[in-house]
Amino acid sequence: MKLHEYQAKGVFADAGVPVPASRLASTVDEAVAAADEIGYPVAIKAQVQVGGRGKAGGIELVDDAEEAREAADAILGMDLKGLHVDRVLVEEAVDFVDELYVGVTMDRTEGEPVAMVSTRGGVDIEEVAAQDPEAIAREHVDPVFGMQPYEARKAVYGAGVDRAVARDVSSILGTLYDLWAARDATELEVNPLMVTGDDEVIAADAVMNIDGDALFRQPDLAEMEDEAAGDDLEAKANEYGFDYVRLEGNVGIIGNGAGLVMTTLDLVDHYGGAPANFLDIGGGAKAERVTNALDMVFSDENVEAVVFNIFGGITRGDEVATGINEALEGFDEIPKPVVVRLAGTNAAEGMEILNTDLVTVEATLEEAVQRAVAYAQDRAGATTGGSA
Amino acid sequence: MKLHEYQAKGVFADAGVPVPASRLASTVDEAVAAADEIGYPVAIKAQVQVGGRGKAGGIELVDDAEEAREAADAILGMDLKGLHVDRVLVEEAVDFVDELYVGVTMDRTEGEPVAMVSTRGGVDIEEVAAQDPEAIAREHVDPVFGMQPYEARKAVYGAGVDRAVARDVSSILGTLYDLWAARDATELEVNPLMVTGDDEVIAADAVMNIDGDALFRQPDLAEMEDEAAGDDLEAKANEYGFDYVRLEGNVGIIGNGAGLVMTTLDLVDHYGGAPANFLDIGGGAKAERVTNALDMVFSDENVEAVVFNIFGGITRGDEVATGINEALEGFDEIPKPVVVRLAGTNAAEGMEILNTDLVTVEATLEEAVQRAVAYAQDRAGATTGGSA
Amino acid sequence: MSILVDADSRVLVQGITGGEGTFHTRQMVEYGTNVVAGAVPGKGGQEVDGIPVYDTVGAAAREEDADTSVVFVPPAFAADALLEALDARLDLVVAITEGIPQQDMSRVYRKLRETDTTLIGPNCPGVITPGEAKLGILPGNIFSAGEVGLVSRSGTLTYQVVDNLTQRGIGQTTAVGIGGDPIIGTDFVGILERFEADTRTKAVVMCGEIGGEDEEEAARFISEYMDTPVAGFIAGRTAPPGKRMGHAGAIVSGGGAGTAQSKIDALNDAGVPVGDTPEEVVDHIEDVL
Amino acid sequence: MSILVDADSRVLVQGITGGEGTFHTRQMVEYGTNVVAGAVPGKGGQEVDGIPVYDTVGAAAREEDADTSVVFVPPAFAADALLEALDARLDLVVAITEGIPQQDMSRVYRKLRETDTTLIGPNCPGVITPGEAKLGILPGNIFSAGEVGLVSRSGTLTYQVVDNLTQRGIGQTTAVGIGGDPIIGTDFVGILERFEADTRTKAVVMCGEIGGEDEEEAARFISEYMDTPVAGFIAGRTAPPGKRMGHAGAIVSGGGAGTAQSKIDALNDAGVPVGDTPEEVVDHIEDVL
Repeated sequence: MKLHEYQAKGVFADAGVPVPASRLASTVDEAVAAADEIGYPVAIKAQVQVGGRGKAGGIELVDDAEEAREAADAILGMDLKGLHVDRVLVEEAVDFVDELYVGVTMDRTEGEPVAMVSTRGGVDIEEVAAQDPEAIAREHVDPVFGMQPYEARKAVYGAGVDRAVARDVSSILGTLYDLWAARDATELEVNPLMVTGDDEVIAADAVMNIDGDALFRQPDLAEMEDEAAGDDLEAKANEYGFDYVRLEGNVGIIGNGAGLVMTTLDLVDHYGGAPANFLDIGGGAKAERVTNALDMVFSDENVEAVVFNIFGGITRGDEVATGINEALEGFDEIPKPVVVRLAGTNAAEGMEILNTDLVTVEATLEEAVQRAVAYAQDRAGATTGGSA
Repeated sequence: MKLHEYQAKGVFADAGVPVPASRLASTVDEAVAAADEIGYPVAIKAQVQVGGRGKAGGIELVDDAEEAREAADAILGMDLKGLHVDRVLVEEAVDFVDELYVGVTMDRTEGEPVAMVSTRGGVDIEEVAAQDPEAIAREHVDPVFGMQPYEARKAVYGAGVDRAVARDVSSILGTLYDLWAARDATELEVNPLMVTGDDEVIAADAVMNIDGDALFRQPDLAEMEDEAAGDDLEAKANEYGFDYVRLEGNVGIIGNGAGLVMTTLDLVDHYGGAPANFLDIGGGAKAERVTNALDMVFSDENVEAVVFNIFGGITRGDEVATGINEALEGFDEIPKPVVVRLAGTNAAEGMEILNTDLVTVEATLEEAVQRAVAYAQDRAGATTGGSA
Repeated sequence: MSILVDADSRVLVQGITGGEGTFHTRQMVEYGTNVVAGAVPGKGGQEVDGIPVYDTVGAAAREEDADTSVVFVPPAFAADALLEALDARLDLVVAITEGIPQQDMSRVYRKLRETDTTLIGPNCPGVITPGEAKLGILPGNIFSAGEVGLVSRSGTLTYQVVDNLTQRGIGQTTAVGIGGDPIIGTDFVGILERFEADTRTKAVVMCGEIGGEDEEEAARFISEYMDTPVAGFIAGRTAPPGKRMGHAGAIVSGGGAGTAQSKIDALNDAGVPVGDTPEEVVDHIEDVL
Repeated sequence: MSILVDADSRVLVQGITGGEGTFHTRQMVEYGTNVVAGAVPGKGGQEVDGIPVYDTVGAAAREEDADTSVVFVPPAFAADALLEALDARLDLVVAITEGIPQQDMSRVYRKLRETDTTLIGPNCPGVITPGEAKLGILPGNIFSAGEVGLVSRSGTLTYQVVDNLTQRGIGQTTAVGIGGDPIIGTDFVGILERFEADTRTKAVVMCGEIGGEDEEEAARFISEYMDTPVAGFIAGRTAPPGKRMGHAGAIVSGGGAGTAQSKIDALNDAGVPVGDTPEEVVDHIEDVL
């Protein structure tokens, strides 16, 4: 779960990390009032979960109220890489002489956290990592000890941070690590960490991703989750408790188990179709979950056909079939064609229950995917044809 | 630094460990009022730092106000193993069906903490350990991980604690460990941890020793330190920052370095004398510290003679000599004879400075000790003679 | 011979009295697994289908001489259960639990490295040696004894591939679901080296997915140390960067690390054919048997 | 040959810019110790008497090829300094600092056991190989080169005994103060086994004191593994139970563990004569040389 910039900065500031003065605004008037209060120049920053906001026009630096009004008006309501901007952060513009990068992430190969510091802040750190790996000092941290002060210093001095601010940067890195550990973060970074002419350091941006599996013990962050979800359908998936990712294609996909669902997506692509989503109903799903899953996929207006692929282990074919019947029997007309493939536990019982008037049944994964791709292409072609 | 029972119970209660209702009282009237408020029966417990208070008459169980008055009157002001009782804890008497022992201490051989649980609570646990070591379940704890819930359960079930209370006892043990770690304790125990007929558990006594070297980061506990010091002279030593232990003999001892001071004590004993104290002025002591040390030892009315033994490493003989001169030159008459032995760094310079009219100088440790013992015996004899 | 588990393994179940624990213990016993004990704090002295339950893993292991544990403990308590299993010095621990916080697993992993215990999972379907014993939640009926080892990060994808194998008459020596989390006890290499050492295993199917670098490491290992032929499958070719595809571990980073293509390339470079579909993987295996 | 330190040791000083650090660095250099670097966060680039200072131990060790560190960092920051030294994989770390909280040392000790570094101290006077090099605060002038190894939990008691030895014409191979804290890096056994292996050391003086069980373990070691004769001294015969005699480690528990008598008995049983006075210890050494 990724926090918005303003949320992450709130968490950082509460922990004592210096951040610029800022206020959240959801109307142009609010934005101008906030800018007036903070004092110019200010930055007006779209609060959406996409990378490269600046390049895409989601961040503007303004010098007076008039410019603030113009910028807020332009940014609020804009569509940024598919996401609607409904809030901006109005933030004090910081005069800086240097931009650093500091971050903490999980090194999954080592099974332990790694802290990173670089004097090449303010740019895409992934690019720095790819082109000049030496420019990033990395320090692995024993997750049980937690980051020791010497480790923070090692990373900071190792990265070549100026001695005048090294002590403060080390201390901020220590605080960030402690936050990372205490708040069940998976990734946390400040880029840039700005250095001012007076050797002050200040977090000009803030990224914080939280481990979704740990939200049960981070109730305040869990409350931020709905707000952070970028898309209406993704918000709905949160509500239903599905692992769901929305994509650009038109073949809706429902399955059980992450690997099998991914494989179904890949096969859709392999057979010339385009997946509309990833939707894992999880292990042991009951009829209601199946109904909810179909509801989700039908709600996606891009979807032209659905493939429902279940290999039962703890999930039972009869439960799945019941759920499909319940979902579809409520419609006068099935909104989009559904192809079903059932295998594994109680697949035979499921096949007996399944109302085959409402769905197309296929025996294998490959056949089911090909059929759904064909349906989607037909319908898309028909739509195009109709409008032509 | 050992907390008083009432202090330790306060710390435990703040952490969520159940303790009986209690109030501290320093007069008989206060004690009776506290007892009336808590409700009878209550225990009236002397708040002094000695073991075996109960056997020595420092704890009384009373059933009504009259008995409370009598007991408070008897205990307040009593002399318990050399310590004056000036406060009592008036505490709800708990009906129990079982007495357990739980404790956490540092296993110095392993360099890590060990938790202990026994169903043989309410008696001297050292005796249980000596006679029936199997009756105590021990669980070493990785100091970096901290005590894990399973470790607490392992100790509690391993000790044979009744399943009806095992969960609560495990949870209390976990809390005690966390306290031990967070409050820089060296030792912490509840003996007995009482089990009531309703399967409630309650800490009927509380012991908590704090690492003196960690008091700098435990400011609230450090404030309790003066109050916890048992003896006026020990309180004075705290103030001066000396390592000081008061003993029963009449030869005052001042030296630098724990091992050498202990050796000086042992030699006093070896040559037929009795040491009055252990006093380490530490490394690199300046003149003022030397003066304070002499003041401390002179203040002990049991002292008949003083041996001052310095082997200079970072401590300089000239500083020591200056301090001795300053301390003694203030007196019209030297209160007690002082024997000085100076060796090591700047010993020769010290000897030149030292006002040998005021002290007796000896070249070796053995000679200095023998001389001081002889002085003490003479003066003790003279006193005895005078009063005969 | 088989890897990790056989009919002689003495198995204890942590969380045996919970719904899932009881259900799958029955399934395991039915399959022939030698389940000798359960461990649930506070439930010591009870029995589940005649299997004695103990309050601690230590007592269960000691009294019933267990060497293997299967963990069905809910995620909030699972790390403690795993540490308890490590403390009891079992040979093998299989963690079925899904949804253990990453930082909990990071600490468990730290402890694991100080022990001689093999941990499989978490968030895995378990381990099965067909015809002998199964640990976990795998549906026993789709497996058949034979000569192909299988290792996978995913549960249902494993079933899919095993089903394809079995339908084509190709049996399995042992199948191992290593789990879909970012931090797992045993990675591909840990299983591949066991298959390589196992004389009964004539070929190996390895099912990877996006995220992390486990498949790339496996490719290096295969190229350097393995004679046994391996066929691969990688799920997640169509996954966009930055989105978690169900498994906590199945995520392509914003920087592009962990893509399916990088894994497929690495395996191909190591001489491992990678199927575009599960059926193609079985074709590759048929070719080498 | 000598144990732990000699004229070739490349020494860095943590806390070199502090008062104590600077003073004792000068003393060490004067004695002949090869001090090659200092490490103090934020002071990198400075020099102390021409010795270059670095911000981190890692940089100091790397740039100046140091293998040994002497730590003069104040107690509140000392554990961090020691962990930094361990992280830099030095061969030997000598911690002079007195007053490090026990729980800090417990965590350092935990890390120490995962490394190959030898830690002496904390709360110790240091290590000296007379005529070659000294690490720490020992007054060099009382030592003389010779054939007796000395190991002690106490600083000034060491000086006392060394003075007695030197005055009687008996020189030392190496003298080691292992420190007076309850948790120390290297115990008596760790030093005794080095003396036993050192061909130049013909006899050993071991100065123990009350508290803990180190002396008892040393007695077992001597009896089982040592041919080199050992003479002992135990301080604290007159210490009452429950009172800390200066050193945090010098305390007889309420239950009577850690008494001088138990240690003297254990040493006597191992064939080690224990002197009643320092002079008697020297008598014993004279007897065996």
